[in-house]
Amino acid sequence: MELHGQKPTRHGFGDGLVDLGEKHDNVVVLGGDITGSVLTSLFQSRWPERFFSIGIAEQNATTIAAGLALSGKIPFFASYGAFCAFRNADQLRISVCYNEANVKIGGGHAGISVGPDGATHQVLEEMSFLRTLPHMTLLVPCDYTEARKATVAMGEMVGPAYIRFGRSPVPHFTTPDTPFEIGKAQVFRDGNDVALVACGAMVWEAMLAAEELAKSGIQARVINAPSIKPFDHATIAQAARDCGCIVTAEEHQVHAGLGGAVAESTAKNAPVPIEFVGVKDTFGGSGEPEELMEKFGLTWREIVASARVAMQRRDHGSTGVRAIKDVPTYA
Amino acid sequence: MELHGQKPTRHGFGDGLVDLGEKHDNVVVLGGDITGSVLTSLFQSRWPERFFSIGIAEQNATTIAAGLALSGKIPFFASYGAFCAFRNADQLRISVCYNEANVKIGGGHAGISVGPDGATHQVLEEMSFLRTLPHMTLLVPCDYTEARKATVAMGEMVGPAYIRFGRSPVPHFTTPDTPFEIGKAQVFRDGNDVALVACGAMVWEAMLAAEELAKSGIQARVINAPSIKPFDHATIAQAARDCGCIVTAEEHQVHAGLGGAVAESTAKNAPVPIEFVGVKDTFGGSGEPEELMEKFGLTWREIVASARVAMQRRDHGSTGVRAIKDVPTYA
Amino acid sequence: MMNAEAPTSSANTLLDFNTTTFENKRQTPAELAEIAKEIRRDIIRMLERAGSGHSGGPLGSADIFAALYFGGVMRYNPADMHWAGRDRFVLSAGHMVPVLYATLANAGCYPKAEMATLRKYGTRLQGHPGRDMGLPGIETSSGSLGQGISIAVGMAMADKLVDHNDRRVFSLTGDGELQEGSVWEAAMCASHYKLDNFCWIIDNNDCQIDGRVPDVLNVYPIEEKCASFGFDTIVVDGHDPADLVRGFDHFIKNHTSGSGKPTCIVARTFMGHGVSYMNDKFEWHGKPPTHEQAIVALEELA
Amino acid sequence: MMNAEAPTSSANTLLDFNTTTFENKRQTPAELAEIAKEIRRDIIRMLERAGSGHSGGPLGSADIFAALYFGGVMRYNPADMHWAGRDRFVLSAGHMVPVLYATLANAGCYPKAEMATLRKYGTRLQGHPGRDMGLPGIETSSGSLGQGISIAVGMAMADKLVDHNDRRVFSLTGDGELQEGSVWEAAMCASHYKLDNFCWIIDNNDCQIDGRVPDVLNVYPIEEKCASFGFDTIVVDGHDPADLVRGFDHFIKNHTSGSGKPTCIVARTFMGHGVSYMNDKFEWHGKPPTHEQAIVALEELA
Ligand SMILES: Cc1ncc(C[n+]2csc(CCOP(=O)(O)OP(=O)(O)O)c2C)c(N)n1
Ligand SMILES: Cc1ncc(C[n+]2csc(CCOP(=O)(O)OP(=O)(O)O)c2C)c(N)n1
Ligand SMILES: [Mg+2]
Ligand SMILES: [Mg+2]
Repeated sequence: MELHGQKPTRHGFGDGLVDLGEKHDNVVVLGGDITGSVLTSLFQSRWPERFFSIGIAEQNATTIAAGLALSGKIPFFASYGAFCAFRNADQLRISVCYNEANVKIGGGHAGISVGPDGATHQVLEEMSFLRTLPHMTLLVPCDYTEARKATVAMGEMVGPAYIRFGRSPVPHFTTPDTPFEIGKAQVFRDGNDVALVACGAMVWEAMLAAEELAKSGIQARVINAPSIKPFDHATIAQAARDCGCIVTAEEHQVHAGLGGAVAESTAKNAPVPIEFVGVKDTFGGSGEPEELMEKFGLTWREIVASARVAMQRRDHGSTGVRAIKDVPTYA
Repeated sequence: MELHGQKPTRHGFGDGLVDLGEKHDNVVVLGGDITGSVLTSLFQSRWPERFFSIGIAEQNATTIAAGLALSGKIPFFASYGAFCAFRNADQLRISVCYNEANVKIGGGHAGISVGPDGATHQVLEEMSFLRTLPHMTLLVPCDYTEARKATVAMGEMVGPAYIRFGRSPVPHFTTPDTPFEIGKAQVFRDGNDVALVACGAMVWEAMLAAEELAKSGIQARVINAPSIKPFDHATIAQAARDCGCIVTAEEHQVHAGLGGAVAESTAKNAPVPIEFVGVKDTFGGSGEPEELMEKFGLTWREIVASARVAMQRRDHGSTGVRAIKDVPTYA
Repeated sequence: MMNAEAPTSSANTLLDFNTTTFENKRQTPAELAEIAKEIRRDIIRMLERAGSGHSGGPLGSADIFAALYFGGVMRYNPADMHWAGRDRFVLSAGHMVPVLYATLANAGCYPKAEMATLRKYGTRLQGHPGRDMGLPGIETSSGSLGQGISIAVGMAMADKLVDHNDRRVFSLTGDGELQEGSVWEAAMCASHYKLDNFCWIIDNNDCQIDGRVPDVLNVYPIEEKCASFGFDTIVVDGHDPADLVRGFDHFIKNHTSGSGKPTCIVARTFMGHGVSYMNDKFEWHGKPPTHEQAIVALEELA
Repeated sequence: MMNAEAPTSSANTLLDFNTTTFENKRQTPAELAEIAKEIRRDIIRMLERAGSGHSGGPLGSADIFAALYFGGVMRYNPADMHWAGRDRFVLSAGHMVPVLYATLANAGCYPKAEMATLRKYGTRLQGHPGRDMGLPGIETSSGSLGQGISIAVGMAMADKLVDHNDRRVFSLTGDGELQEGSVWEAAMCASHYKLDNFCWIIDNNDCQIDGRVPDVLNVYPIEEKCASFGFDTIVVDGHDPADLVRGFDHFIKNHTSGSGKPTCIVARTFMGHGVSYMNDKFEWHGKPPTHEQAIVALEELA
């Protein structure tokens, strides 16, 4: 896989929405007063008559989306994930998921790489309950092109769906030909020594980690897991059986997100030692995106170190008892 | 352990609140228009001047609690978990947890045993993100007496805390002498063949399951895990090492709750096969509490069957690939 | 999806569901009063069998439902509740659903005997509306207060702003429900988009679970609040069929004339109205009558 | 917790933070205007260095903050911002925090040089208020709109209903923020509990991120809404120090006289006021000036 520069995943969402708008007349978009930030502005300027500004009212926007869906529309509502997963959580549970309404949510500003806006805006906890809601589909694309595909795919499936994307430019490395399917994970690099399972911007870090590990003769399998729900148990089970240990990596709390999904899946199919790379049960804070990724341990370096621990545990067993999280990181 | 009849855990919460009120002048309680149901009415009638009705406004009640906490009070707000974990999720994240405000939430009507009110009121998804929020303490007591102790304990610790309790009468079997400590799990029955880790009303079902298994010579270790966060990794790791396989049981979705916590913890310390007893990624529905527990697979029978599968997997390995959840159960 | 079985009917004929249905046309005020009475009887019958559920709100709002479904107000086809041209009703106060079930049964949308399955395992008549169960006329799930009205606003937007049709959307909230901020988000949005095809009905019974509304958390003055949020707001006697129909006609005129204003009908009602021992008693918000109480109620409603 | 390092100061003295502070007493309108100017300069200086952040709201509300902290309105001790007798200010519009940081610095609550650390890793001056970082005068974290006002109401309840003291609580929301339903929950509650010790300030600049407020989602008429939610509501010119002080005096009278009514001050402002090229431009909601733009701004504000 090759790098084609850097591009934020939110642009993939914005462009994917335009792709959808071209194909489907009944796609409508709701604005939450940050349409420029989450790129729904692109749809708005193409089809102003299919765009409705709801203001700063995430509860209402979500539930209005349910009403539009029950009227045969395919409504997208996008905001920052901090507000369109949490402020409207009850609405997502009841009016969207219990209703099986065909509502699509775009949750931006995910992860610590939001940068200087600080902790309130850096959502790190929403994957936990989004994947726990019945009927919900949860997608976390790894780069611009995958975000664009995922947006189109969620618009074309029937049922509630949520896509998680980021603010800052991140490596762009998949192509229109890279396979993407809801419910599937893809092996981006083969290897049998350790499996690195990642989503979002951490996939590229996992690729870098694999390269680094290869220097010491360790062949890491890199798995891109954009579909958190439904989850690809077969690919994970295969990796667990072939490699015997796993590192998960995500821009989310270490609890209950991708790492949690992998831990549950392996416990059910092929239990192996797992090391969890993610934010360690602490809130974020202001700083530059790259600086924060570094300070919060969200880089290939952390993945490499975790891979070594995972292999060590596979080969020699665990000693002592460790919590999933370590000490908080900010300041 | 002996059965002393049946009693709802919500009564433990209501009585614990009165215990706290007697000891601490600065405990105040906020009502959300269901004070009788969640038993904050007991506190209200004892100390009307320390009780404030906020009406049907869970967002406001939660944030007002944060304001009261920042003024040195120890505010409790209780409602149905569907509304005081979800409707106010953003407030819990930012005004309570990020603020490290000393706010206490009582989430009632947890689980399918709510009965005839149906799916909207049967909250089954909130443990996932409550345990993912930094600074949050999450307690799920197993019976009346433990609920009462847990309520007092959460009032006397400093920081955000949430207690989850149920509507219907459930077996009452712990005593004032049964150990309870935030952050600790307790072995309620010893055994080395399989570990049954449960919380809430499922603990008694696990005790019944252990008895049933004993009839076939299987010695199950029953672990009561009321402290979902902080989590007792040591007790779980010990059980995993001693027994080699685990069944988790909770009145919550099989994803990201207690089962998720155990899967993560064992993946980090001692990976073993786990079977997950819980609601299988489906919404609830109307019916009588016991009937629903039966239909949704939340009884000792399911735990027994799962224990046999877990032991089988430990001894003979897994075959095929299975999702955590099976098919939906309601109707 | 499987229907719950209807339990065998009670020995007492007062408690039995009958088979009469009423026509979807403009009935006279006297007829509406009779229909409301039958709806009330069915609410009592349902709740007595269920052994749990909400009496007060449903009984108190029976006249509103009679006017809406049998006063020539809502356009619907009981034989095809998915008819694309229908007006839609969204129950925001999900706990009041027994009155909606009784109304739909009396309109012939589904077999009246099925009312006996209320709140039983597998029923289409869930404790709070469950759209997944597929009961004709249940447009959406609800039960978390303050959400249904937003769904209704979304439907009204679909009709007026996307599909440009002449359908109307009605939604009923309680008065305690006005304490939910999301209600005011919905209201602000409805007036912003000039949804004159949207009619918000407030069941103003002055009661909620913990007591009188001004004691639990004061929502008054309701009319000023709704007016300041951009609604053409009128107050009606929620137990006077003629006044209710007048209110709905006012809304219809707002719509057909293209007023650009959503309508709010504040219906003054009494919780538990029609059953003397429940009348205006907040204690009856959420419990069913016992067998004996049900007989008394049905005798009063005879 | 570790403070971020203050970068070495810029070559251009206009961009340097000075060390002047102002006294917490009733300053004259002319003095307040001068203080507001210094606050505005500091906002520009902070944002220019941070390279991100919100210019429009902070600049537009600088006069409100000058009046509040230097108009003899709020009782506080800059040397001890935890003083138990202090009045409290809660910034509900968390994104406007640069104006609060500048105000607190000019009051001498913390070293002015620390303003240079805005939005840098480890700073006490987080992009949105972070109480965990411990900057004196930051009563609470905020940044999710519509929450701070509820926290403030909770504080006012603690003061009036639990501790029975004479402290006052102020909270500022934006006007776009009025679209959040939780704001109306807070408002309803404040009037229910007759919190005459609570003062709600609305920064009515008619702008939000996506455009003019009535275009994004109309919140007008604001005064009628607040009045119908039980507030004694007055409108002031948010750029006239004397009028602002008059507004706050009105609130203080409401409190001292035991009026039983919370006060709402609707301050009409212009986003970006004080910097000609930003004035009344919603495009300046969320971006910082470039170096060149900052120089121009500081020259205008000299
Ligand atoms: C979000 C939410 N919070 C709380 C409840 C619990 N609840 C059900 S009905 C009710 C009272 C509603 O009062 P009102 O709207 O006046 O209806 P009435 O009591 O008159 O039937 C409450 C608090 C709920 N269903 N949803
Ligand atoms: C709950 C929530 N939703 C969205 C945002 C993103 N946001 C930050 S400021 C803002 C606009 C606020 O408008 P207004 O209150 O008028 O403030 P002004 O633009 O005048 O500074 C928005 C939408 C947020 N911070 N919180
Ligand atoms: Mg009522
Ligand atoms: Mg504004």
